[in-house]
Amino acid sequence: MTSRKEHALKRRDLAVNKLTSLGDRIIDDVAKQTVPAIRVPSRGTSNIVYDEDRRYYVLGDRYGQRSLGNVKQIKKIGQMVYMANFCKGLVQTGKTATLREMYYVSEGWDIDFGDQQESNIVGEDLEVTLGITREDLGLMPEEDGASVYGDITLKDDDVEINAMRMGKSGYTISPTIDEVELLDHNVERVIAVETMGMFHRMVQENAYKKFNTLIVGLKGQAARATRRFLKRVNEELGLPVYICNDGDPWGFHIAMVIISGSAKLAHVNHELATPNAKFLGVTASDIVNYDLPTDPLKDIDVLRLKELYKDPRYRDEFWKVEIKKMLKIGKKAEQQSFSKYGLEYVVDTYIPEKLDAL
Amino acid sequence: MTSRKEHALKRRDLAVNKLTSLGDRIIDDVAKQTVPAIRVPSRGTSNIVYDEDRRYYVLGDRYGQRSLGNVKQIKKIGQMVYMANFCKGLVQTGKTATLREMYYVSEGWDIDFGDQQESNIVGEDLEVTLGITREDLGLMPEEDGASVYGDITLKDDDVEINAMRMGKSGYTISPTIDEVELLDHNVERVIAVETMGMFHRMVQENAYKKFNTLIVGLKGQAARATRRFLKRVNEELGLPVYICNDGDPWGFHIAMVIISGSAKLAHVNHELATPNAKFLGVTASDIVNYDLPTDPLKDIDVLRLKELYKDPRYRDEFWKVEIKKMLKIGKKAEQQSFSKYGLEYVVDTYIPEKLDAL
Amino acid sequence: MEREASELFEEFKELTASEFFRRNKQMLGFSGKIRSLTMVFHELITNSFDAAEEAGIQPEISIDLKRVDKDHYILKHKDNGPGIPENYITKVYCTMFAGSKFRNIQSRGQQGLGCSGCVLLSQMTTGKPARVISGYKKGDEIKGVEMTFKMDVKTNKGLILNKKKVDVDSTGVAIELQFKDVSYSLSEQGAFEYIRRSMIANPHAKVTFRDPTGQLFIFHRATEIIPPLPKEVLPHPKGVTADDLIFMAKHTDKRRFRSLLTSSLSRMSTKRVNEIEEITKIDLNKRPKDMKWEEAEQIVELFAQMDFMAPPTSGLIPIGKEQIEKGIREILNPEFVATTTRKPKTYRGGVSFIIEAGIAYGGNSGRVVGDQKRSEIMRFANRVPLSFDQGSCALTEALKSIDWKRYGIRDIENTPITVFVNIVSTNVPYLSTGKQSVAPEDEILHEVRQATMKIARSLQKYLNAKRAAKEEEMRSKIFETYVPVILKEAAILSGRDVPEYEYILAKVTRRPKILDEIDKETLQELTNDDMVGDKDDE
Amino acid sequence: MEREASELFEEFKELTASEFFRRNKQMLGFSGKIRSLTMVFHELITNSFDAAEEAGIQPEISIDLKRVDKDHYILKHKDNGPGIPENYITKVYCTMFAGSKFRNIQSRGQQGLGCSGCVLLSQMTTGKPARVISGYKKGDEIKGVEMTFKMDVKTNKGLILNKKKVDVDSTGVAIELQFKDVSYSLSEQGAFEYIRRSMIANPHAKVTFRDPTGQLFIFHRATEIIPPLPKEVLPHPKGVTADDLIFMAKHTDKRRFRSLLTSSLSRMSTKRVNEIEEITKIDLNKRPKDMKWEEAEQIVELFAQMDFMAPPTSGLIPIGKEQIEKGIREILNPEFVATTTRKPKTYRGGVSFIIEAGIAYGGNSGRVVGDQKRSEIMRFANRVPLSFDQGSCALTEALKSIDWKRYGIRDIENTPITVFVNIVSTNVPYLSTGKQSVAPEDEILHEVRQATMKIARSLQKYLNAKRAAKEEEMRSKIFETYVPVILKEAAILSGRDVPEYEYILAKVTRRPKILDEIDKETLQELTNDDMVGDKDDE
Repeated sequence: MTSRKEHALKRRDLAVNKLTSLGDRIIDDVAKQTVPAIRVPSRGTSNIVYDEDRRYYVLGDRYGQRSLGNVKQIKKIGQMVYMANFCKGLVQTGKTATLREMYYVSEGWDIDFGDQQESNIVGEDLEVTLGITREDLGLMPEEDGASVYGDITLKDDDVEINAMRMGKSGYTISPTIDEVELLDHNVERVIAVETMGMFHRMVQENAYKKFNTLIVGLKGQAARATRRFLKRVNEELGLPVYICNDGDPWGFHIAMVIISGSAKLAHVNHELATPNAKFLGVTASDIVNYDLPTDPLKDIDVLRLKELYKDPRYRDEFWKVEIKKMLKIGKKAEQQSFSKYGLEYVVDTYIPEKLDAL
Repeated sequence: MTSRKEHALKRRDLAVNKLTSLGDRIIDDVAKQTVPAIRVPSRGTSNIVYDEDRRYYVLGDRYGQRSLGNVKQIKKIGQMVYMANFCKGLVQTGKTATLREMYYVSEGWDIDFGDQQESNIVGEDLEVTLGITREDLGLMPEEDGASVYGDITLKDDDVEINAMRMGKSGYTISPTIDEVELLDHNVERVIAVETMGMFHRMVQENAYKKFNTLIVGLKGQAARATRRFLKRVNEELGLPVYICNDGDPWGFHIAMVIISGSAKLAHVNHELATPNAKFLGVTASDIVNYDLPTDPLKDIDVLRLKELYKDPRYRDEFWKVEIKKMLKIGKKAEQQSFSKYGLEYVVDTYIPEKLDAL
Repeated sequence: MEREASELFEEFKELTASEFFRRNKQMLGFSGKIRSLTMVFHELITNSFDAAEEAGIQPEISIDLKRVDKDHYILKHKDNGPGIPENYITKVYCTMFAGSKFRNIQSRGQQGLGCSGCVLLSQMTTGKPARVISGYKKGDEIKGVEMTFKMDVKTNKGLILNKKKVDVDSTGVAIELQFKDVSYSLSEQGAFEYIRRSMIANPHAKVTFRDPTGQLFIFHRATEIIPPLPKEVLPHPKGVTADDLIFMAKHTDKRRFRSLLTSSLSRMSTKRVNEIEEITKIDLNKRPKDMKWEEAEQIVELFAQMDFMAPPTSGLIPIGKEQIEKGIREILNPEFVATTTRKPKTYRGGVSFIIEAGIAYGGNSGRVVGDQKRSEIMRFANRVPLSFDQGSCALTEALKSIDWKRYGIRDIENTPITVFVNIVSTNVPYLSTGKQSVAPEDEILHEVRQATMKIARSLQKYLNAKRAAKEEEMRSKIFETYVPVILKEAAILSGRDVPEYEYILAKVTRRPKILDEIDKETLQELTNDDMVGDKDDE
Repeated sequence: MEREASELFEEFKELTASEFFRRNKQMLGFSGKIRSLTMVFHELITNSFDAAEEAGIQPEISIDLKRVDKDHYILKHKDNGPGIPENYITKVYCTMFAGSKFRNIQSRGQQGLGCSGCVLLSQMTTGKPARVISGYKKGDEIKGVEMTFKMDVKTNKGLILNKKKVDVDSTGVAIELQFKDVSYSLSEQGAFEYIRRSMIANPHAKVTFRDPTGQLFIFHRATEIIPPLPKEVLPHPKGVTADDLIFMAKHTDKRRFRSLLTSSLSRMSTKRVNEIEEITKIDLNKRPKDMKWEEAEQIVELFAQMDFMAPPTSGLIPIGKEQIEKGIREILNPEFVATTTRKPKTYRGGVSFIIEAGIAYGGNSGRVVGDQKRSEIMRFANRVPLSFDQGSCALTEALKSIDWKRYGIRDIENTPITVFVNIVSTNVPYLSTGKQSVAPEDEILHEVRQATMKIARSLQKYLNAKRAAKEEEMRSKIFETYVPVILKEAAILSGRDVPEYEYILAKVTRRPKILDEIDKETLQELTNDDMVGDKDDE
């Protein structure tokens, strides 16, 4: 296994080459007296297909054009080339920037962006055209990833970090997680929870000791860095990943995006999806079996559940049953609702029972 | 100086005593054949006054009643007593819970809450009646505080933490910050920024070295734990605190709440406000002087600026001028807009110039 | 190719009123199948009511509507009024602009178009003649005559096809008409609802109705009191125009203008006439025909400046609040009802009117939409239901302008309420020929609002009292439940024993309600503060 | 206290039409000060237009409105029509339901109420007589007569006060009337706007108007073509009712029913009559008066099943698309105008009508509200502007139902557009007496939509072409600006020199437009995909 540093350098070289080739393609075309045009894989819904083998969404074969000869497309091709040069600079100097920063930098370009949204779309164009992630291009998301607590040791820029020795809120996964090396660990599994309330409950009730586990506080929809981290601990360290979320369509889907990737990011799901991760709860059956305090499903919840029911990622019998059951009982419940039986109940009783049942 | 651990134990004793006294008052009244009634300081706007000496908002002298003899109030008094018992249990066992968890626990009480909002209000009633913070009662916010990067060493539950050795995202301030000891540091100041985008920019450009500073990423409106942390580094360690936010009414006010406390939390501002903290930018003058990329003020921005203009916390000539100037130019700008001049500009040029000018 | 005038005027002709309306039947309200039938019911029912009351008889009507075919019906309508003398029958039913109600008197119909319009519609759609049996008193005898006749539109007169004497037991008119292109409907605009509303406003009447399915509805009298007969009222000086004066002067039999004034206008004394003479310097002893327009204008302008007593109101006979209540109770069987009859007022300076209003809550109040109850408005003019043109009507406008929330009714649309409004006047200002909506005169809007707000306050009191009773019951229960558990919990908190609390419990439970009210206010203040505090941004 | 019938019927009386409308002037459209004056303008102008055209004269009118006092005006209205023969003058102006237009003919007025209504209003509000000077041809001579007269409402006839022969140069009628309680206004419902709209629909007429401030407006002819005179059209079989047949039978001078049918109905041949006789077995040789209702009904039912040619349309004279365009250009001076005249259609089975429409964009189109331009609708029936009751009118309803976005007009309300619609028919189905709104017959709604959508497409093409021209200009500029900088940047990216790109630049700049269109579609698809992708939740 190459060290993370070497690995990172390799990725950088690859990115620089890909960016350069974009410029080459255009210059070559002009030299051949052909009007340059760039083929950009389509990210429309009709070109996003679920790959049964890989167990996540991938892009299909459809492409769109960005031609220098089209009055509407020429602007996009210009923005793409400017952005490629900017990213090349970032990768070569080992820096990163947010999309927002790039948007402001673009003020100095001859072809700028109408708004942030426009620059975000061209960013995705570049990602999908070159087949590498925005992180590899040096474009980092603003948001930090999840909090991690438990006995794992990481190495970031020569600093060794142990996620049990970082205070009660643990280690925060940074957007540059791909450059962090997973040095060592002393755990058997990873349990991710949806809210920081539950994260602190798990820490307080010593769940990391009881289950010999890492605790990951997702803070709602998991950031790209979090998903990358979970994939790496699962695949590089071979640790099983369990996800314990609120018992509602949103909780279900936060877990599912970690497991099977998102439709919107189909072009990078091979870097983000963790098909081996398991959903631990809260299920509709749990709501019934544990007699949990509930809220009634709202119209939007029902709508969302029906959407999920049709989504190929939920084709398992387990999901079919649970979604139908939730629609039938018409109720949802939060993880924290286990507090009805005392603060310790979720760690002392619920999670052990669920792990046993798997 | 007593150690943080002893300090924490003292605070716990105080909380238990205050909670017990609430029960005593009721039992005493009944014994005297008086209908028990509890005086709760009013948190209405008319009872929140700006204290010119202390430089933050405090509660005035007005009180409301919660009487056992009033059909509307008896429920509130009951909820308060139940909640007091729950908190007493938390404090005595050294545990914490979120308000959400308490809400679920209350399902088992004879007098429960109609909804989460109701339990939040009774929680504030208890805080203000007993004169201690919710953290002292063991009721923790869900949200984590800011991220901190830089050479400071903390001690949390016997674990020593250095905020420059925790990865690129640094140390996360946890809700239990009051139990964390500030062991050692090697910095001259603290610079807080509004967004994590700017936080990572500062880390990447080595601002912590250049200015010998802690970098704090506020993540928008500062959490209670963040405000407590800033107050402590300012008052316990004597470090000057600078706040560098977006140049709009929201950025202004995020800084002002750190400096002069919030109206809503007037009853705990003595624990949260850092009157010595300084606003570093972005100001309306900066927008003009640095010719920053801007967005036009929206109606709501204008409205908010006019509100701020009337707010006693903004009575300084500096603020009067800057607010009027922003209204006049009709524009606002983000911190990241300095990227127009290159990614390094904000650290290499802007902040040094601003620090010099102070 | 120019043509000269005489040639063009060869085609010049005159129409009769009947011919005119034959070409313009929508001007009589006959437009649309449902509306046409409702208008027929309206014309016949109001005529029967008016006739019976004028004769001092308690109205009783029986109506039988048979369906012959789709959109084809036979209508039999019979009343117990004074009947029509033989030689007036075709005038009533076949001559347009003929009638006995052109005086300044409060009555349901007024234009001399109603009955003849029904005959015209019948004839136009089916070609069938009308059949009438009239029983009427002549001296002590009751005479009976049966007639079939058509309308001759070219002459605006009746054409008798058949006539014979018949024996009748009592006075009254029975008419049989056939119609095509009309339709019976249960909707708000339909004939059945028209009858139902008529009964609310005419609780002294009895109506028996057999509908096309053969079902018999009997609407009983809710009261035995016959409303007093409205008197003819002379026009009020503030209500006449110069044209009216000239018109009177032209058609009077008085020999002097001064006696014309005193005899044709109300509130016009000799003293007043002398004053007028003195101020205007007009010789009022001259013959009415010699009165000039400018002089009439001068007099009318003076009227506007003089103070007169309000118009006599003997001409206005409201239904009366008790009678409205009876009508509403009979038909809607509500949980609560409040009614009011306002004092007479005038609009446009001199036309007097009275507004009556009623609110019914619960029971059969409101209209059913799907499986929900909605509020409904029932508008009346001189006891006649107004079924159409609700949108443009002043009565609706006034009701919609009321802030019902002030009367504790949060969502008036979805409350089981029926609001009843009746305008009583010798001269209801209709917006159009159809006589279905009232013009928005300021004084009328004001009176409708005042009347309705008054009874809305009564409804509010009722609803409040209902709520209060429920609350009082819950109150005791709350103390008995909460006091023991709170004291148990407080004891745990203080680490002491639960004290004796019987005395305290008794004290708070028996606490007079008035104290609670005060505390409620304190709490209210506190709660409001809290709310503001919560909303207050940091 | 019962009263007997004979006593009650002592008060029975008959009114004349004049008396009736004196009591109900709102039924003539005289309600509200502004509306009353507009109605007066309307009645006099349409009468003058109709008279002139019927006589084959190009209409020319001069109007002088003087303000005497607040709400008090003197109106002088003079036309160049054929004039009125002496002995018809009081009939025209003082007898209600009298007129020359009761035939089945397309004309502006139709009810025989207009002119006499104006005289009635004048008399009721001022007591002043009307003054008329009429010049008319008798043989080769032009006679002139001047008359002052009043209306005697009790008899529905004129009362001549003064009469003398006068010398006149030409034919035509000048009338002078005074009014009180009316008001001149520049609003959409006012008299001035009425004239302006009249001129758009009657570009062959000339009107000179002196307004109360003394300002003189001259509306010139936009065309010299006098519209052909509409012919009287016999009713179409599909449009008659049994009642109509019976009515005809009663008032015919034909001796046999079969000849009545062929002479009174259009499209009714002897062959058809024979068919009818054969199928119904009715003896059509019998005298018309012997025709029974049931037989008439049978015949009408058969009409409904038979195929007839559409009604003859010689009776319908549209303004014509060219003439509308001229009128619009003259009055609105627009940037763009499109007009259309549809083929005749029928509604209710047998009444034929034509819809004409126009759209004006830019210039003085639309109405000015504050400092913004809004769209406006101008409705006409037989060239007469409809000023009131816009809300309930079928023409408005049809226009509002059009999805203007489909024609590239995103916000129709705030676009400087005037939409013109004229319905031409011998029998416009008005919703009420005021003749201000058209009933929502399906066929009419359909035609208005079709007509308007057709010209809306022209407008769309115009707007698109305007945009395209602008875009084409920008297009070249874009390539010339972008190509060099993109290639410079691509060269930096690849680490190579900037290649020669003149050929490529020329190639893309000169690219035929049609290719762009196709690419636009491809891009559109791509962009849509992107959008869906973005919205798609994870």
